[in-house]
Amino acid sequence: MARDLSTRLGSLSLRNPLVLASGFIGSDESLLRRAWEAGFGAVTTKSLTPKPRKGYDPPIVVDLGYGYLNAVGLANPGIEYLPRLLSLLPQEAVVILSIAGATPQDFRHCAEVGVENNVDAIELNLSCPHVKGLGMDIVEDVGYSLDIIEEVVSLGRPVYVKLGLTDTYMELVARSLDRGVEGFTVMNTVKGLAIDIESGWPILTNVYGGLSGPAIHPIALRMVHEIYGEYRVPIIGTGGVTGWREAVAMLYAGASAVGIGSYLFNRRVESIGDILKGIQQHMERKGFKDIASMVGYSHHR
Amino acid sequence: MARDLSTRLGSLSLRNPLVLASGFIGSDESLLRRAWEAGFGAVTTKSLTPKPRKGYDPPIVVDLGYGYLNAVGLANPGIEYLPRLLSLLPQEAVVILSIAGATPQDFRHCAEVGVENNVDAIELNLSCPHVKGLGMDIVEDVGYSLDIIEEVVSLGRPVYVKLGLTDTYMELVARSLDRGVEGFTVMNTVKGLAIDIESGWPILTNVYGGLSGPAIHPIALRMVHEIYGEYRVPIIGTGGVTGWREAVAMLYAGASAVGIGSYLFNRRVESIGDILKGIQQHMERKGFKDIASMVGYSHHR
Amino acid sequence: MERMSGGCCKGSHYHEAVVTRVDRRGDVANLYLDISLETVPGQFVMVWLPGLEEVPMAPSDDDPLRITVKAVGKTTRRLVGMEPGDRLYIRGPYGRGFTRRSGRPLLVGGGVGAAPLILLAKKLAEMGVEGVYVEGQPSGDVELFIREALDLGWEAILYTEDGSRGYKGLPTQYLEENLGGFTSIYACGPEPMNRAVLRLCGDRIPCEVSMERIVKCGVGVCGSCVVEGTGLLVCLDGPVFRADELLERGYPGG
Amino acid sequence: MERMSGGCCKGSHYHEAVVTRVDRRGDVANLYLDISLETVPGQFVMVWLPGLEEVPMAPSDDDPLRITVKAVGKTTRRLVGMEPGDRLYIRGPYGRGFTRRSGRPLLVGGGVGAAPLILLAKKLAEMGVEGVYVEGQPSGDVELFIREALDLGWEAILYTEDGSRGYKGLPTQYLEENLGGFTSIYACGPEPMNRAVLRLCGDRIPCEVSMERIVKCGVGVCGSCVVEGTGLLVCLDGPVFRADELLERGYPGG
Ligand SMILES: Cc1cc2nc3c(=O)[nH]c(=O)nc-3n(C[C@H](O)[C@H](O)[C@H](O)COP(=O)(O)OP(=O)(O)OC[C@H]3O[C@@H](n4cnc5c(N)ncnc54)[C@H](O)[C@@H]3O)c2cc1C
Ligand SMILES: Cc1cc2nc3c(=O)[nH]c(=O)nc-3n(C[C@H](O)[C@H](O)[C@H](O)COP(=O)(O)OP(=O)(O)OC[C@H]3O[C@@H](n4cnc5c(N)ncnc54)[C@H](O)[C@@H]3O)c2cc1C
Ligand SMILES: Cc1cc2nc3c(=O)[nH]c(=O)nc-3n(C[C@H](O)[C@H](O)[C@H](O)COP(=O)(O)O)c2cc1C
Ligand SMILES: Cc1cc2nc3c(=O)[nH]c(=O)nc-3n(C[C@H](O)[C@H](O)[C@H](O)COP(=O)(O)O)c2cc1C
Ligand code: FES
Ligand code: FES
Repeated sequence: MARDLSTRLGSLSLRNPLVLASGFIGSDESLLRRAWEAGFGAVTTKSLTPKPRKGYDPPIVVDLGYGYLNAVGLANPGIEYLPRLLSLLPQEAVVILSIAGATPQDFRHCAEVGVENNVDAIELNLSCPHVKGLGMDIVEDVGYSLDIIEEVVSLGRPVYVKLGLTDTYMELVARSLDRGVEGFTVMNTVKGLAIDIESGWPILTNVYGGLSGPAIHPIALRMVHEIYGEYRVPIIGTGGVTGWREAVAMLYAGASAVGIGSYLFNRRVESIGDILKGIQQHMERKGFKDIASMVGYSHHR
Repeated sequence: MARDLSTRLGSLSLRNPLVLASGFIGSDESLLRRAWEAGFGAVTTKSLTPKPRKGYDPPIVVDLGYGYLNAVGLANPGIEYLPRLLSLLPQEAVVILSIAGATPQDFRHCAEVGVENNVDAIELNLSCPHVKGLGMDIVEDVGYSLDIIEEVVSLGRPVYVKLGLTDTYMELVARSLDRGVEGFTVMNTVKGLAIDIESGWPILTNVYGGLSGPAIHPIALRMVHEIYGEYRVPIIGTGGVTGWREAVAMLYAGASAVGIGSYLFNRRVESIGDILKGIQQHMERKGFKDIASMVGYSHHR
Repeated sequence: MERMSGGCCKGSHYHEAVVTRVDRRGDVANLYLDISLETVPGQFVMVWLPGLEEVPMAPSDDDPLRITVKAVGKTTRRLVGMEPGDRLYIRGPYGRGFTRRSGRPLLVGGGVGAAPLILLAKKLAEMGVEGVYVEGQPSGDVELFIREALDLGWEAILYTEDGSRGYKGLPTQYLEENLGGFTSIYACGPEPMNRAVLRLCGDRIPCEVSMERIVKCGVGVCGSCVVEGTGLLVCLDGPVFRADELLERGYPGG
Repeated sequence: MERMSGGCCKGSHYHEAVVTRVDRRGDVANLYLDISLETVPGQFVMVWLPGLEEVPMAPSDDDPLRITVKAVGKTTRRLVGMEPGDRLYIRGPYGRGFTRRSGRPLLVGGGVGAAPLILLAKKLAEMGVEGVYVEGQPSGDVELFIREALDLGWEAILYTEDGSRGYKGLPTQYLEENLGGFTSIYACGPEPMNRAVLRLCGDRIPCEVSMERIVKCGVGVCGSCVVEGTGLLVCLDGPVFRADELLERGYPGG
């Protein structure tokens, strides 16, 4: 008997725990519809900024074999594109709007457009590691992050804060929970570099990029485990989930939902069916009756 | 014609740029001799502490395929073991003494024993991510790190500070150069977690461990590139060098020497000959006359 | 010659290729490289010029690897200006190429879109298939592969917009007049040509079209190469699409 | 039965194994598991009991996998106390095993050191080799594999320290008296026994000895399993060593 995969992520009901991570085929309406139809429990938009951004010139990604580097440069059609971006999704689709900006006002503006367009939750991208003034410089500054958070929480939608790997993320978690954040998306990429040894050049046009994929899975797992261990809050566990095993480990660590990003490198989005099937078979084999009973399982051990 | 691999690392002359990283077969005299005989340009001891430490119970390592987690717990025979540890090495061996501790006095004491035993350089392990009070909590606190550094620099030996991935490492670099540090070992492991999905348990007895190997190579490369780009100082580039290609990339990023650690998982130390050969062939193919001309090469691009 | 097998150089391991010969015609150049590549005709490689950009190119020959470049912007301009001994950096191949079918195929190439088609013709000829190769160009001085197609024993027909050589007009004219004489159609060219091909073929005849969009990541994640409205990605689902899948997904042209 | 092929479960993918049968003799237990393993006799697996420790064990049979455990500390005590249905977690195999040679081999096992030797005897018998299996135990009630060796068609000889069964004394006595009658020697047992074997064999006869040290990482990095003075690691260079390499590297016993 196939197990029911439906689950709750804070105030959201998901048909399954897989969430399309921000930045993956999430800035075009036909692609977003395709992602939803492929079976995600929720889809996250590309991070939208107040104005459209062209992003960096290629090469913008590097395939390392054990992970990826990217410096897309937050290329996005801008927040005003949101109505069009959502236009092909069915009513029941669960949409998380990811937003980025330089100031609390930027974030507030983008979030307001989200509220008008009735998104299910708002994710604050405070942690893009390769765009100056729109990234890690924000999230490393806990006070400034809290200013942004307060602006957006006040709009009354569920807010998820996307964390990067900083020295202070546990403090940011504690203090943003005080401000009424619903949960966290853990984690963004880690700043890295790849050099082509044939030419001697850094491969990315932007030189530095964000590391994702298998390489960061143990780091994401650790952050989820620490945060869940301390606060038992809703977490979208994201980072190196490239198969059902890593998805199960994320749930065990304490994630209520699992973000899927780098898995999609060189893969059609429809292949997430394999992850869903793997989770289901694991549940049958191990006798889990629902997703909820797997969340945080490694803490009961 | 085989290229000469000899090179300089700050005040040290090395027969080649490969340095045995701390924590790998460096706490036993017969193993340290074997490492030297295998051909390293320099060998780093296991981090020694004022008193012997038993370390954690197994499992202490996890092989992830794309990297490793370890929580050895700084198991070491204690600084008083140093004379014996060095006893089987030939006179010409270049030895870097790695030391760890909880206080500036701990570090000073260990460094003094090092000076008495005539080690070539002292490496300060301020960044072990899985031992409370002997690790990241130190290096995240720049001021405290500087206190330690001052104590040790005053003894007059070349001092290398081993950095971890923190928000503040660039500041620590700047300020420790002011204190007379000779260079940096970049980088230590990154805190991570692995969960066994069959049993549901975290695999490491210590739960969290340090991520090393390919997974951290792009991060190490980035840190080396940033530090060299800003300060042109001697750097032992360490992290995920598991073949000659990564070694070359490290040199290109700005490392004067290359630390070899996780490469040795499941490999006899004699196999570093393959890395040396690969570097040599690359130099011939590309027309580099010596190692020095490869150091920082990606910055000239 | 170094053999660059399929996928050998994905990721951080770019393959360094040296230009051995340059054959320039107007703003188009054939660059012959010192490596070979296993590729399905229609697949593309990413060509990186450090310091400039990385661009997608569909090889026009595989052994040795040859790319055929038209200067439209800064990177392609630099490529067209290359001289023997210059180096470029290649990863790939990526994407889905043409499906080789026996029967009597018609290949319609417009501009540098002819590049993957001449490689396809070669591979079909190796299978013993004989077809017709039609090439459209703005003018006769950028005629690219007519000679090569004839050498394969194929019929080869040139159309030029200015009538300076071959037939005057667009290569789709040939398709319109001779559709019934073929068992499959392969096309690659500028957007308007591709649309015309789709309109003419519909689902009446097996037809594959290679599409061009701005390829940034090349691996299906950034979305920049989407065929608007369809949810299809040129770099992952294409660049070669079946006509029926494009039309079914709402691509205009049917 | 699920087949766990060599190296399948290195890394984070432990293999869950269920105990199907327990055969306990004093403080030693044979645990039969529900998986099989491709392994060279003498190689070891890491056996993890979550919440307790992970310990190295050299399988005493491969299909189904069987481990033979002597209770010496907290983890081995728990293993010896296991019942059918209990689970343990396995990765491996690791290290270098015995070299199988034809001729007339003598196998000398002391205590649970007999475990890898009975697997070796089985593999040698499968090659058509016939040898002698000698087992030493503190007393007759922990006699382990005499019956199995006889079933292979081999001669099998038991020594007990207390003389409660078989010959009274140490198994090395047999070696001392009969060395000349064999073409190769294989040994695994407590340190003093191994030293005696090395002393008796020297480089006079091909001889391999499996060594025991505290294995923490199992992959050659932590150094905890070093054979003191030699620079050799039990987990990576061993656990099985040739007598001559041990002696040459300064291991006492020659
Ligand atoms: C699968 C595939 C295969 C290709 N094969 C070839 C080939 O074999 N030979 C060849 O010459 N070209 C080929 N192209 C097109 C080629 O990649 C572009 O011409 C090139 O990327 C332009 O780069 P640039 O830096 O010179 O121009 P830019 O300076 O980036 O741009 C110049 C102008 O061209 C437009 N442009 C850039 N790229 C594209 C694009 N992909 N589609 C439409 N407009 C674009 C820009 O908007 C601008 O107007 C192929 C494209 C694809 C997608
Ligand atoms: C390659 C190899 C194969 C082995 N195969 C088997 C086997 O098939 N069956 C079996 O029963 N045992 C085997 N052993 C030994 C077994 O691994 C140890 O008995 C076990 O690790 C002890 O764990 P514990 O937690 O029960 O004991 P602990 O509580 O850790 O220790 C109990 C006592 O034993 C000592 N000790 C622990 N481990 C070792 C060791 N490796 N060498 C010497 N003294 C030790 C301790 O110092 C302490 O005095 C093997 C060891 C090696 C290296
Ligand atoms: C190409 C690419 C683009 C991304 N764009 C965004 C983005 O716009 N906003 C954001 O919050 N995260 C972005 N990310 C980060 C991912 O959402 C995700 O947090 C990260 O990649 C780790 O997950 P993964 O290992 O599954 O890819 C991007 C990542 C990649 C690889
Ligand atoms: C098993 C193990 C033990 C280590 N022990 C130490 C140590 O004692 N002191 C130290 O400074 N670094 C230690 N490290 C970190 C390494 O020296 C090195 O910085 C890190 O592993 C990254 O390099 P790598 O990817 O080549 O392994 C240890 C790493 C591992 C995997
Ligand atoms: S180029 Fe990025 S999705 Fe195709
Ligand atoms: S157990 Fe760690 S080196 Fe052998």
